[in-house]
Amino acid sequence: MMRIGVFVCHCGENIGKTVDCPKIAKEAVKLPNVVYSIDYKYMCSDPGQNMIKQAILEHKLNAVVVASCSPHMHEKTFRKACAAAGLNPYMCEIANIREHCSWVHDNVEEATKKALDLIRMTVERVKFNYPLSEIRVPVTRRALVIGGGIAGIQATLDIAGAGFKVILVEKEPSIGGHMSQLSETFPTLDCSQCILTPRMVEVYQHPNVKLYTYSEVENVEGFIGNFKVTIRKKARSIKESLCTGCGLCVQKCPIKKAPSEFDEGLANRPAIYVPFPQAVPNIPVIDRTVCTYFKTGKCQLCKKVCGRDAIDYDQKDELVTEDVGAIIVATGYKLYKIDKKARDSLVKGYGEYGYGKYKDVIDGLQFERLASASGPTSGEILRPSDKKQPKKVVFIQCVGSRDPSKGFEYCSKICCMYTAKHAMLYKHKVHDGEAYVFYMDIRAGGKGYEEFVRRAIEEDRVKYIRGRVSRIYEKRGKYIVKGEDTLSGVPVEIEADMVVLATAIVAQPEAPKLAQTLGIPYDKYGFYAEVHPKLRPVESSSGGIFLAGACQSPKDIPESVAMASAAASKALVLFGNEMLEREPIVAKVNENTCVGCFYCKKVCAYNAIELKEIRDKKGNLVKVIASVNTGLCQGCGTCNATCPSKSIELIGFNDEQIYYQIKAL
Amino acid sequence: MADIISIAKSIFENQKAEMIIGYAKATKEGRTRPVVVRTLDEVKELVLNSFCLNNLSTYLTRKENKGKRVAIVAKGCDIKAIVQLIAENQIRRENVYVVGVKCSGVRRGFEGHDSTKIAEKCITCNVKTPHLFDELVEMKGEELPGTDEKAESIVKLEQMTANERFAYWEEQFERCIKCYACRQICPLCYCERCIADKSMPRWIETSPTKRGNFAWNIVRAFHLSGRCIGCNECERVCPAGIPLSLINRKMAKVAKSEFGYESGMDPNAPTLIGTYDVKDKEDFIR
Amino acid sequence: MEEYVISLEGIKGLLENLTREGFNIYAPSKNNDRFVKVKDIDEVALFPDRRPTDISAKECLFPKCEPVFYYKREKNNVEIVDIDPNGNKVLFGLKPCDAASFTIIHKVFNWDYKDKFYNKRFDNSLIIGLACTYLDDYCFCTSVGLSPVSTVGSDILLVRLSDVSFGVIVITDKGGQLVKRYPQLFEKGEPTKSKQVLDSIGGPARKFDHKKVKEWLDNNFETDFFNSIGDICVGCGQCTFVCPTCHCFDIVDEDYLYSEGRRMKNWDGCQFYLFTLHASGHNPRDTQYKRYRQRVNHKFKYYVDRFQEVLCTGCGRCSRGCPVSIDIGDIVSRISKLS
Amino acid sequence: MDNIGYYPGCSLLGTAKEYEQSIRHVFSKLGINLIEVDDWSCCGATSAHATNHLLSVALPMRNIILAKKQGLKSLFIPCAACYNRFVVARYEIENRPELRKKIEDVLEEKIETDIEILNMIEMFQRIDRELFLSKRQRDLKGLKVAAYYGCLLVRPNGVTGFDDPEMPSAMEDVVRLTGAETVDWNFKVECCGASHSITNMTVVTTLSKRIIDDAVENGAEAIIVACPMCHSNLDMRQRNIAKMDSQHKSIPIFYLSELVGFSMGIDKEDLGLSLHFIDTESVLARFSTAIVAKE
Amino acid sequence: MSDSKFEPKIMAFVCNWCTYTGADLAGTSRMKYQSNVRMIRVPCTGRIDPMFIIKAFESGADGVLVSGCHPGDCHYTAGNFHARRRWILFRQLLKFVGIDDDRVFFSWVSASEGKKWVDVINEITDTVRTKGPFVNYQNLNKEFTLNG
Repeated sequence: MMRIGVFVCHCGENIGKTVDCPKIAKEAVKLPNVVYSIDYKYMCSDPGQNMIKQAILEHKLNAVVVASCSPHMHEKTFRKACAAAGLNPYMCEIANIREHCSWVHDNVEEATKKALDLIRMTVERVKFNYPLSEIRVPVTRRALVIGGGIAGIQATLDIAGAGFKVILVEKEPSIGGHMSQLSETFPTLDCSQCILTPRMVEVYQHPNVKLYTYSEVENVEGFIGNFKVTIRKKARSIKESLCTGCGLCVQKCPIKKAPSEFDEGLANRPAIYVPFPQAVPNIPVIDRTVCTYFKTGKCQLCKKVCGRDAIDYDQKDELVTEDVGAIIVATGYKLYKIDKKARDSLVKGYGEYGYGKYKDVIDGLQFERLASASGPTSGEILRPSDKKQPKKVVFIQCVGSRDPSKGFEYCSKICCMYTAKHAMLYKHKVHDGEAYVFYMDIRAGGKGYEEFVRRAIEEDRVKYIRGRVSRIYEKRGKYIVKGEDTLSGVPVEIEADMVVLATAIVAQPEAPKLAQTLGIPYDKYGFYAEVHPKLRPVESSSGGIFLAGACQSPKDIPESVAMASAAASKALVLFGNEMLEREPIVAKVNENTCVGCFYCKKVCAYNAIELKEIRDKKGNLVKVIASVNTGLCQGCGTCNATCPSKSIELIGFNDEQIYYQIKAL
Repeated sequence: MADIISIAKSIFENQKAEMIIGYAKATKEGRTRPVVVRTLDEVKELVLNSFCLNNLSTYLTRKENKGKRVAIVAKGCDIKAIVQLIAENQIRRENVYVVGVKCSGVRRGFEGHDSTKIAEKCITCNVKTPHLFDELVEMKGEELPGTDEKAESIVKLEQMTANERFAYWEEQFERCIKCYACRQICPLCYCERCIADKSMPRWIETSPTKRGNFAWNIVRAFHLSGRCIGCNECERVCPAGIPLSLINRKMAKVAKSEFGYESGMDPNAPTLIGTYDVKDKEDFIR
Repeated sequence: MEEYVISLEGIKGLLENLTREGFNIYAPSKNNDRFVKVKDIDEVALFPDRRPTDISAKECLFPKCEPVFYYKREKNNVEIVDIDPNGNKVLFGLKPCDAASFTIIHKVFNWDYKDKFYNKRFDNSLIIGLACTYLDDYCFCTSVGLSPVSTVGSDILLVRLSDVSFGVIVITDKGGQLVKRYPQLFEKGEPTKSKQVLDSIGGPARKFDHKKVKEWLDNNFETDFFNSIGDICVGCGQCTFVCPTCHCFDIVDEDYLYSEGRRMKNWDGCQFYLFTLHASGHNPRDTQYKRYRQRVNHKFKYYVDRFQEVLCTGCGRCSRGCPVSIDIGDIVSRISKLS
Repeated sequence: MDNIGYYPGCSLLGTAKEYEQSIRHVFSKLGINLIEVDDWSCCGATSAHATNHLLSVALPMRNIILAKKQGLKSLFIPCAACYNRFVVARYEIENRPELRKKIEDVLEEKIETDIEILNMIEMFQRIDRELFLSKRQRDLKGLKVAAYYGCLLVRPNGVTGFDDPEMPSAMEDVVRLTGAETVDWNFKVECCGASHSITNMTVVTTLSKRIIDDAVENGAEAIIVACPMCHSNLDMRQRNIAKMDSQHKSIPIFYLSELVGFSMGIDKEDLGLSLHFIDTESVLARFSTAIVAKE
Repeated sequence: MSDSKFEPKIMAFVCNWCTYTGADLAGTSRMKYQSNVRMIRVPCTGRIDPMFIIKAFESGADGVLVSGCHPGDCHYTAGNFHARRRWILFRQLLKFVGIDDDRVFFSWVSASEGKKWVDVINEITDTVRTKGPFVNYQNLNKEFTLNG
């Protein structure tokens, strides 16, 4: 039998002026199951709260309705007061008669009537409340960082520095990411590797960091605070513990002509290789697709020269599992390869630019390698085709970006800056050269950015042409770049020696696959979605999974680093307590009636619906039904509304509560 | 193409299934009944003709048939239901052996329906040759006359005023006796406990009163929106003669026009409810 | 039994007079789906050769739903408002298989508890039967002790003599009084003429001995006879809802408003899973074959044991309308051959 | 036999007679029945679209209504200008309800636009590859051609939705079925000068020359087109180009249907090859006898 | 009840994070609107079941409003997208059975749109008031009721 108490607050004049509080207190007690009601000037004050506590004890109340301000204001206050009197706090409900009644209506009669209606509805609702307790989940205080680029490195160092263990997984043989490929960085033109390498080494040497390179995340189970991660360590064919990184095997490898990933195909590497001299870890890997031994069974030169017998041709992929409490995704970006026009690709491609056909039409990262002192030309700008110095270079921005008809709709954000940097570097290295930049708009928002672009134009005399290029074709050893100067309104044709395309930043092609493994949403381009674009920019919608760097959208280095630190601090907030506590507003499945259509699973944004097998006493499978992972469920209740048989209900906002609330209209 | 009996024999001989759900002759001429065949001896009972109206896929979700290897004789329209059941995790493709029927149309119904005419669903059928099957069998049937009057009725209803429409359905639903035959026969009403039978809270009143009937019929139609495959069994079996296909087809029409969606075509396609497009039309939202 | 002749016009006149007396006339609807209240007497048609209506006439006396009482709640008080099912009815043009149903279910409604709702309606009703000339593969009235011309249940029975003239057989006092009230409409008839017509009607082709059915059911509760029916029966229960003799109902309280409610009596049926579902979750008739077995047993055994009547008039509705073509006539005649 | 609606348009009855002839022969050979729209009228591509917007939308709509009345589900429009006008008009009708109302008032008919509109290349894309190859009687192996799209088929791309607007490749796929080789060249969609042919011929000769030169430079022996306007500019104006530049090397310009027809062994007269300004024999002669024996 | 005195009953189902908070804002800003609306708070529009709307009519509502976060703003990422798809279907269904757009309303009201909330409520209250009581549905209720 419910014994409900109704407490009507005047809120000084705020409610009392327009709602006849004493009257509704008198009326409320006439409602079925209401055994006590009273009005008071300030219910939220100490005396007010004491009235509630006292009434609970005196009248053996097992539910409380407070008619007062918005539950967003004082629901917690009143629930605490109830708890203090020994009543389960979830047996207390608020009828909002201030924001939704007294403040928005003038007429006392109408407002009083409405307030009474709201109380009646809340009384009916509270009859179907039942005691709940906070959900407490333990937290594994270790983090997983996926991706060893600058964002991943930063997040790793921040968390490790705070004293927690971090597991860093990188799919390439070395950490460092795209930043390690860059020559110099805008807007200060400091050497990318000079600032990055020390951090890479720090990661490697940090006692709190466990590094998995040449490894990928295979599977993720669990939920915030309690993830179980399976990592695939791809076979390096090298026993890491034995290798000293002497490099002899690399020198002796007879295969010399495999295109170097690090040099973006502008140079070659052996079959056994370290991606670049400063690689971390400095351990080679055998590329089994080109290695003679793996192709023919003969050679084994590397094995012969290795003094430590570290070469292991039979090494297999290894699966390891790690328990972590938070995951930071920092998988970065790729450059859009404009020559590969897949039929089902999102975009139509730019075959008319001749990328892939003409050797001297290159993309931004290739130019970085050309300009880099550690690159294939030792930093000299030479045409890939004939190794001659190009005297006229055209840079084209927005290739694939900001192009709804042929490319991606979004802006790749960093191209304006790096193109300016490229043009500038070119001019610094080829003093008599001419640099042209085709652009749509210059977007140089950032500290020192606009100044940097102006410097390229004014000091280094880079010729900026506002317009798009329609076609590039070869004519007698020159590349004819046909475009339009939209400012002067004339078509332009430039006979260039080399063309550099600032192709769009795209998500990693495997990004959606990882997103599905992690259960986080991503946009149609494959960039991971943050849960709130303004207030929660580094959190994914799955609790405990955070985002950093260009995997979320195109970003430059300072932004990636900032985001990585933010993500790290979110993980650290989580690690601040041993237990996670959260409101028990979660969904619950009626196992008797669920038939496992899994519409609930389809609508769940949090992957909180899991499969559960129901077996009879003999162990025969009876059915497979839905089950809620209360660690993941955020309590939106979309599943409840979607379930045709109402076999999943949202605790705290269940069907009965709302049904009777409606009926009391 | 082999006939249904030899196909059935080979299913048992090659152990493709434990049982075959098919059609047999009913006691009266011009009528068939569903039958479950479990042995080679019983196979001779099977028939296939234009009186094979029933959508047998409704038997696939029976508790006692779950997890078993079941062969089923299914017309294109029935296969849509099978597709939907697969998409909704009710059956597994590998557990059902579909004997797809190349169909030239079935009759409108048995007693109380004009069985000389072609069923309305057949007139607009787009799966006369089934779209998912393990084996095909041809149903030989004569050309049946008939027009799709329901399509016109829907348009007529759409053109009425809201009040007229309300009055129309009030009259139709009033006849409902809440026998729930529409639900029982429906291949997609597989819930173990229908919302209509839920008592805490009782969203749909038990009594076949006007208001209880209205609620039930709206909910039935809504729960089938974007799922109903248009086999029209509900309307055929309704003892009160409520034109349920009007409302089902209207919702199919909406699914098509608003989302370009057609149910029952591809078991791997995303379902209509349970997915969304950020570009879904919202001109009606303030 | 007295006999008269009445013209078609006379019948209409009779119905008009009865309407004036305050009777509501219920007759088969235009599309023959059920018995409806007649709004225009000119529309009443007599088709002895029409199929029985889709839903039987039982709903005139035992409606699909009716309130038992209303209640109003206020704090801790509940006020009950009783209901009196008043109103006089003429059930017109019932086939003998429909008319007989009332005689049969009358017994259960007057057994350990006298159902005031049914009885009041029955007492206030006049049942005018119409000898039937419709026969199809599903009819089997003669196998359950009735016939197309059976007088059981009717107050008067009409027999079609020609397009415009009908023989009238008076069966009950109620019927006799009716003739007396409107003597101008009835001519004294020639019994021979009606008899000739009656003799020519004949009976359905399907025939079995219902006693043999009971005999077998008496000894065969655990049987796999019903398994193949259980395979295909979808449990829609429309056989029970269209049946003139099925009489199960469910009582439910419905709060239709915040402070008001009603106790409702609604049709229910043994073919539903919920019918026997216990609150514990246990269901003694958990599979469809058990439910079908129940239906056959109730009709041909239990009711006979208790009331010495077969709970079936052979109208064939359940089989005609069965969505999966289960033919009860066929099933029981097969049973009759088993014993 | 497949039935497909057919809207020839004015050019195909005049300057592009050989286009029409070759189309008729090729599709009859492929078993496709072209059903001409009864009482078809101007599509509005000539001057209406520049002078009277309402007319330029109403005209195609009138023809679409006629086609729908004939029960046609698809409409093949070989002339690229007509094709472009139809799809643009349809796009406008589908996206501008107020315009639709206006046009419906003008035409006094309800407009339904659910008709598939196909250009020359799309028509060939529909043909089953095996069927195509089975009809081929000449293997044009060794013939190097440049596929030229012009502007009207691929633009505006959001409207026509056909192929890549800057680097299309669909025509090449069709051409290769004849055995001929396609050259990789740069001017597939460059302007030919269009209707300036009449008002300012220098524009046309300058632009067309660039196109032809680039094709030749990349090794093409002929250019393949699917547009009467392109054809007339490239074919007819080559004489004027030659006057301008004595070094000019003439190459024949074929309609796609002519090339396909030729590979199918259709008589050159039937294809209207003698109607060209630039001699076609120079490149075709070597295939005249090379008829592939049919199995 | 004479028409001039008719005051409609409006039931509103609103999400906790946007519309409920938006309505709070209307209150704290002391904006004024008509008092006919009774609000039920749910976590997300995704939680709003079509059954709620039917039950509201059964309980005597003359109009029903469903309101939540703007697309993309959902606190739960996509609840409102799922809800919107449901409403597109359900609204068409209601229309087809004769319950038109002047009885069921949908809106997006964010936490900052106190003013919009006021406008929406005033607008729909006026619409429903002009339309009159929902006699059609209430007649369904009348069958077998004490005063029916």
